[in-house]
Amino acid sequence: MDYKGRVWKFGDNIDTDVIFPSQYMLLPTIEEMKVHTFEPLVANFHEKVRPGDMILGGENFGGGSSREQAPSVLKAVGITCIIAKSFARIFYRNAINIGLLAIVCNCYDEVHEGDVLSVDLAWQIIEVEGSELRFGFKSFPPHVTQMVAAGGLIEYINGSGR
Amino acid sequence: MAMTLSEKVLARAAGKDEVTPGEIVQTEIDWIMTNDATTHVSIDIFEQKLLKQEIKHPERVIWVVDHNIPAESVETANVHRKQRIFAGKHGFNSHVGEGICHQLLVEKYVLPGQVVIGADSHTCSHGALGAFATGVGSTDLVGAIREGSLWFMVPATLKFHLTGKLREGVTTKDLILTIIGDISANGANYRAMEFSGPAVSTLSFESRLALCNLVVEAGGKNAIMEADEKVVGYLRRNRPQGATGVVLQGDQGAAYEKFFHYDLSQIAPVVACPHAVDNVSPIIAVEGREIDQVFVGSCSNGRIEDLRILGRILKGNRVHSRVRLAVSPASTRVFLQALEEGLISTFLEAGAMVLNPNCSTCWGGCQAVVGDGERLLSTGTRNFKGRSGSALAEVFLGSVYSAGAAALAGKIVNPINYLGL
Amino acid sequence: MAMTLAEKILARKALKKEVAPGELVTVAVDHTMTYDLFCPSVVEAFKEMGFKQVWNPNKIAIIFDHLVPAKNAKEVEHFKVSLAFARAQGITKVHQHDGICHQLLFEKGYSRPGDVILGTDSHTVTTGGVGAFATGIGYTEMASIWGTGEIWLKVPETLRFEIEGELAPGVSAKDLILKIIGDIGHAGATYKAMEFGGTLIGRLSVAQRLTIANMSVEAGAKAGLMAPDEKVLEHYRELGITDFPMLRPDPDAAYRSVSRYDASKLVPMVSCSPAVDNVMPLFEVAGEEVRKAFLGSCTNGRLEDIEMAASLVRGKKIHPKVEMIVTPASRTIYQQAIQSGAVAALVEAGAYVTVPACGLCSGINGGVVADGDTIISSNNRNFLGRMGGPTARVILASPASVAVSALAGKVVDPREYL
Amino acid sequence: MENNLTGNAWKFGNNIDTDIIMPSQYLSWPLEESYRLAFEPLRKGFADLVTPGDVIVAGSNFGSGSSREQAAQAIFRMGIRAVIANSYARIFYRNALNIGLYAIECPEAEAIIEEGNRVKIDLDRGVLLNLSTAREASFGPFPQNLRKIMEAGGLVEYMKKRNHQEAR
Repeated sequence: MDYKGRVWKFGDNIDTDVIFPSQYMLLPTIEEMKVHTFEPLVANFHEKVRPGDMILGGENFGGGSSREQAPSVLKAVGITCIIAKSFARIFYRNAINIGLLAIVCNCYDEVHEGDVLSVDLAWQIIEVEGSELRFGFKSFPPHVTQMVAAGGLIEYINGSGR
Repeated sequence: MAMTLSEKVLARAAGKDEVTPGEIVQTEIDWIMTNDATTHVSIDIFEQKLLKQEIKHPERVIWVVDHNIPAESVETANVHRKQRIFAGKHGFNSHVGEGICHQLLVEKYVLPGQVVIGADSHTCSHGALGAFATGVGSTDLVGAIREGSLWFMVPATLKFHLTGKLREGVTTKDLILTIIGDISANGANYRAMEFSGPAVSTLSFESRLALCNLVVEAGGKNAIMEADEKVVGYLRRNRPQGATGVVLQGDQGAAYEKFFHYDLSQIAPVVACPHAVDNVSPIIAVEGREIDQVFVGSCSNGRIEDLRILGRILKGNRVHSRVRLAVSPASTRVFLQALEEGLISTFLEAGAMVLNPNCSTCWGGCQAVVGDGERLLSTGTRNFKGRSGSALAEVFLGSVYSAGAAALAGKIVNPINYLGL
Repeated sequence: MAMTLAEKILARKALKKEVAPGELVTVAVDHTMTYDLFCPSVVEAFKEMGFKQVWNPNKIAIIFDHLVPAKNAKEVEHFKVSLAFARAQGITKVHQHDGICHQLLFEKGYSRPGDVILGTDSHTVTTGGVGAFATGIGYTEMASIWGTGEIWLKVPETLRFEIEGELAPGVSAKDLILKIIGDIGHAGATYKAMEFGGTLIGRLSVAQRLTIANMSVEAGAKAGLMAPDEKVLEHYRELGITDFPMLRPDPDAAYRSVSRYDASKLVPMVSCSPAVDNVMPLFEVAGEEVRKAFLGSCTNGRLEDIEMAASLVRGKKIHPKVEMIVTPASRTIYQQAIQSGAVAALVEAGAYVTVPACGLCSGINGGVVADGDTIISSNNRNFLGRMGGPTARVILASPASVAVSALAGKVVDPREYL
Repeated sequence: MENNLTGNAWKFGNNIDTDIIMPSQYLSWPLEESYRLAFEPLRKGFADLVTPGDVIVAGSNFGSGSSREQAAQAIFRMGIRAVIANSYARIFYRNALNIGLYAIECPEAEAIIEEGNRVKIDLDRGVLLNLSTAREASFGPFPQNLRKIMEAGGLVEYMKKRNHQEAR
């Protein structure tokens, strides 16, 4: 499967409180929560983002709490893929579990905000539109690949016949 | 093959003779904890997406309302109600307003050798009991309550060899902050952090919980310590049947990814400066900064031992006029113990706000938050931008000694000098 | 001419020999109170009006209680603006987290018998229980008092309530005032003063008198008054305050009406959403499931309320389906309730104690009620949406009724638990 | 003082309390945000329906409950110029006039005005005229001391003028 989208670039250690602040976590639904995505950093991010956009982060993207609201609101505002130098463990797992692609790739320094990337999952390649730049990334562990293919953990459980 | 303590716990739970780092194992889960910050998200996943809506072991699921209690809005109240109905329908263990989830699990549930997950990153605290405990998201939680088991990648272990003894006025909060500052916010990403060495026996059980509590701030998957007599003694005193679990030890010659050595006598008071937990600095480097609020509480430092220290500092003194001091005991049990020892009265006399047991300022979603331009010294777990209220506030994390001293001084001070320790 | 208590106070403050109902008088204000929620609005209006200095910084109390402990940064702004103004104006009667304004007006002696007290809160009527003419106003009007020290008031007609007899065990002043509000209706005393007398009032503790005065506004009253007596004197003596007159209504004063009650016949009463005058004997709703129980507020968050509840739950367990919240009305009360063992009894039974403040009664924090849930509560209002969602049901009752209902998980009569 | 007000009527019942007009949850919000949520428990989105100049016609005990001036302020901010009710809770009445919102006590109004009717208020003569049905009702004059405040445009303006004069 291929993904194509415009890049929002962030720094290192983008923590879960910045992605989604505590005070909105008890709002009833993800739809009501999503308007507060990245609120401490980018005002009205949910209005500025376009479906299919991607996020590029530095080291330790998603550090901090285990709140699945963080990847869930990103998915809800239309983000399809997060590429980072490294991810915090729980965030990574949460993202994959809900079918939001989280890719570890060393393209950070050469990709800029607004660039359009194409992600080719099968061949593990990221290309920057309008340039010759190409970056590879490691495949997912086999266990994770099954889940990514199913579209997330629940879909995987539903499809497993258990 | 020789295994680390984390590997041994996971191997036992997975029914395997041995496991190695990087291996994926499916293990039974002894306790599954979910709290009011995220349970509604899990309920929606469970009810809207899961085809076969069953719960394998409802008696192993613990639902705790600790983040937004007392409810501060209609939305929150309605979310609590939705969670309550779900927990009631499925027969979960329910705890509303009794304290912070991680403290309740220590007081009532977790035993050495068990595997515990919680939809909260500070679930790693229970490593102090010799359990494998880690935080998960809402979807993993749904998978686990549905299946009774979950997959884990066996983590490689970083071993922290502890020697010496902490001097008075320095706590395991200073130690773990120092470690996080040294190895950085993702220095232990995907890794187990094991604390061992001769110094461990000098640390109280409670101070070990504080140590293990913060490993996630270095990205750690779990913390782990061998359960010794102090842990077993605590369990004998506090659990109805005196159950003490399965006490496991790491093998001689087990493979560790990396060794670190800390001489506890060399640890000095430190604070984590805004806006990252690994932005650690000796407290003397930030001395003199004025403080608007001090918070003592949280799953990190809201236990009786912490309240006793605060009580000694506040006894006979008044909180500085500039400072709001908020104190939140970690649980009802802690509150009652503090009440009996006269600590709650001491706090009230000194001018503190005594909050009901809950996550409070550390979480910032419900009560006792800070405003624009304010500065907070907190014994809590995180100092991210906006974490404890305004995104324009500064949050410093420190020990209860540092917090108590700042509450009296109205500014950050070195507690050792200020308190004459 | 013979005068009611309200008329006597207003005449004295207007420097007149006598006043009559309907007359407009300009009076010097003895003390004002404003709190966190509205203080910034008062400050803004004060400045807009062109005032530079408050008329008397010693007669202004600024009390943080509605927003304590603050739930968001916006609320903290209220503290900051209020503190900055107080500092600039030399106002020292500032309480940041010492309890509910009305309790502190009484506890700290800011409101004394015979005083005219204005507060930016409708329950300012509370200290009528010690014989002050105390009433609520809006923040714009408070700004003008801060500037001038005076206010015009229309002398109200007075409704007299003569209450004889003794309350049965398990029945309290809260049941009495609920009964009266039910009888005269939510607007039964609009623009009027309610004056309470008779042998029962003398027997009641000062705390219970404050409860009655507190809720007089729920019948629309401008003030709810009782003549001070030795018990009241004793409280002020302990504070070192003796310079106030012991005013009493004249025996032949002209009342709009006089109502008589035999307190010994009173049973536990409740008031059910959506109106405070929707009052009935508790047995009418007995057995109704409750999910929350709230003990607190300027109505019933005082020491004897907490001790009454503690005596009923001591050694027992709150029903597992019930969340019981105890919010002492002040720091001092919290400390006293610890000393007396009441806090331990309540918490051991399964309740939790929050910071002394308005808490749930304000609806801003403190345990807001979900749609579809029912709460039994010791506070003063049960309006639609005040303490929870539009379909949350609020049953107002006495501290004793709240405590036993929390044990049972449903509304029950406290007399069965004595 | 303006002598006439004309606007369309919005009808409410008895005992419209201050928690309905301005729920506690929004009291710490700036008025510019909170007024949009006025009457939320009863009529969500009411502020969006109001056209400047409209009037509220209600039953007895309008504005009962708390002293929150935001209740009167929010009604005024959304463009309502006058409330006509059988009776008022006293603090609301005082607050309304202090900020320049006409609070008119007229027990007959409820019977002669339906929602959506166009209403003319003649303040000098103390007469309400339902322009849609040509029915009339009268109301009493405001107390003298309040007229001074209302003529100044509210208590803030009144005090401003007074302080300004004193300064000269």
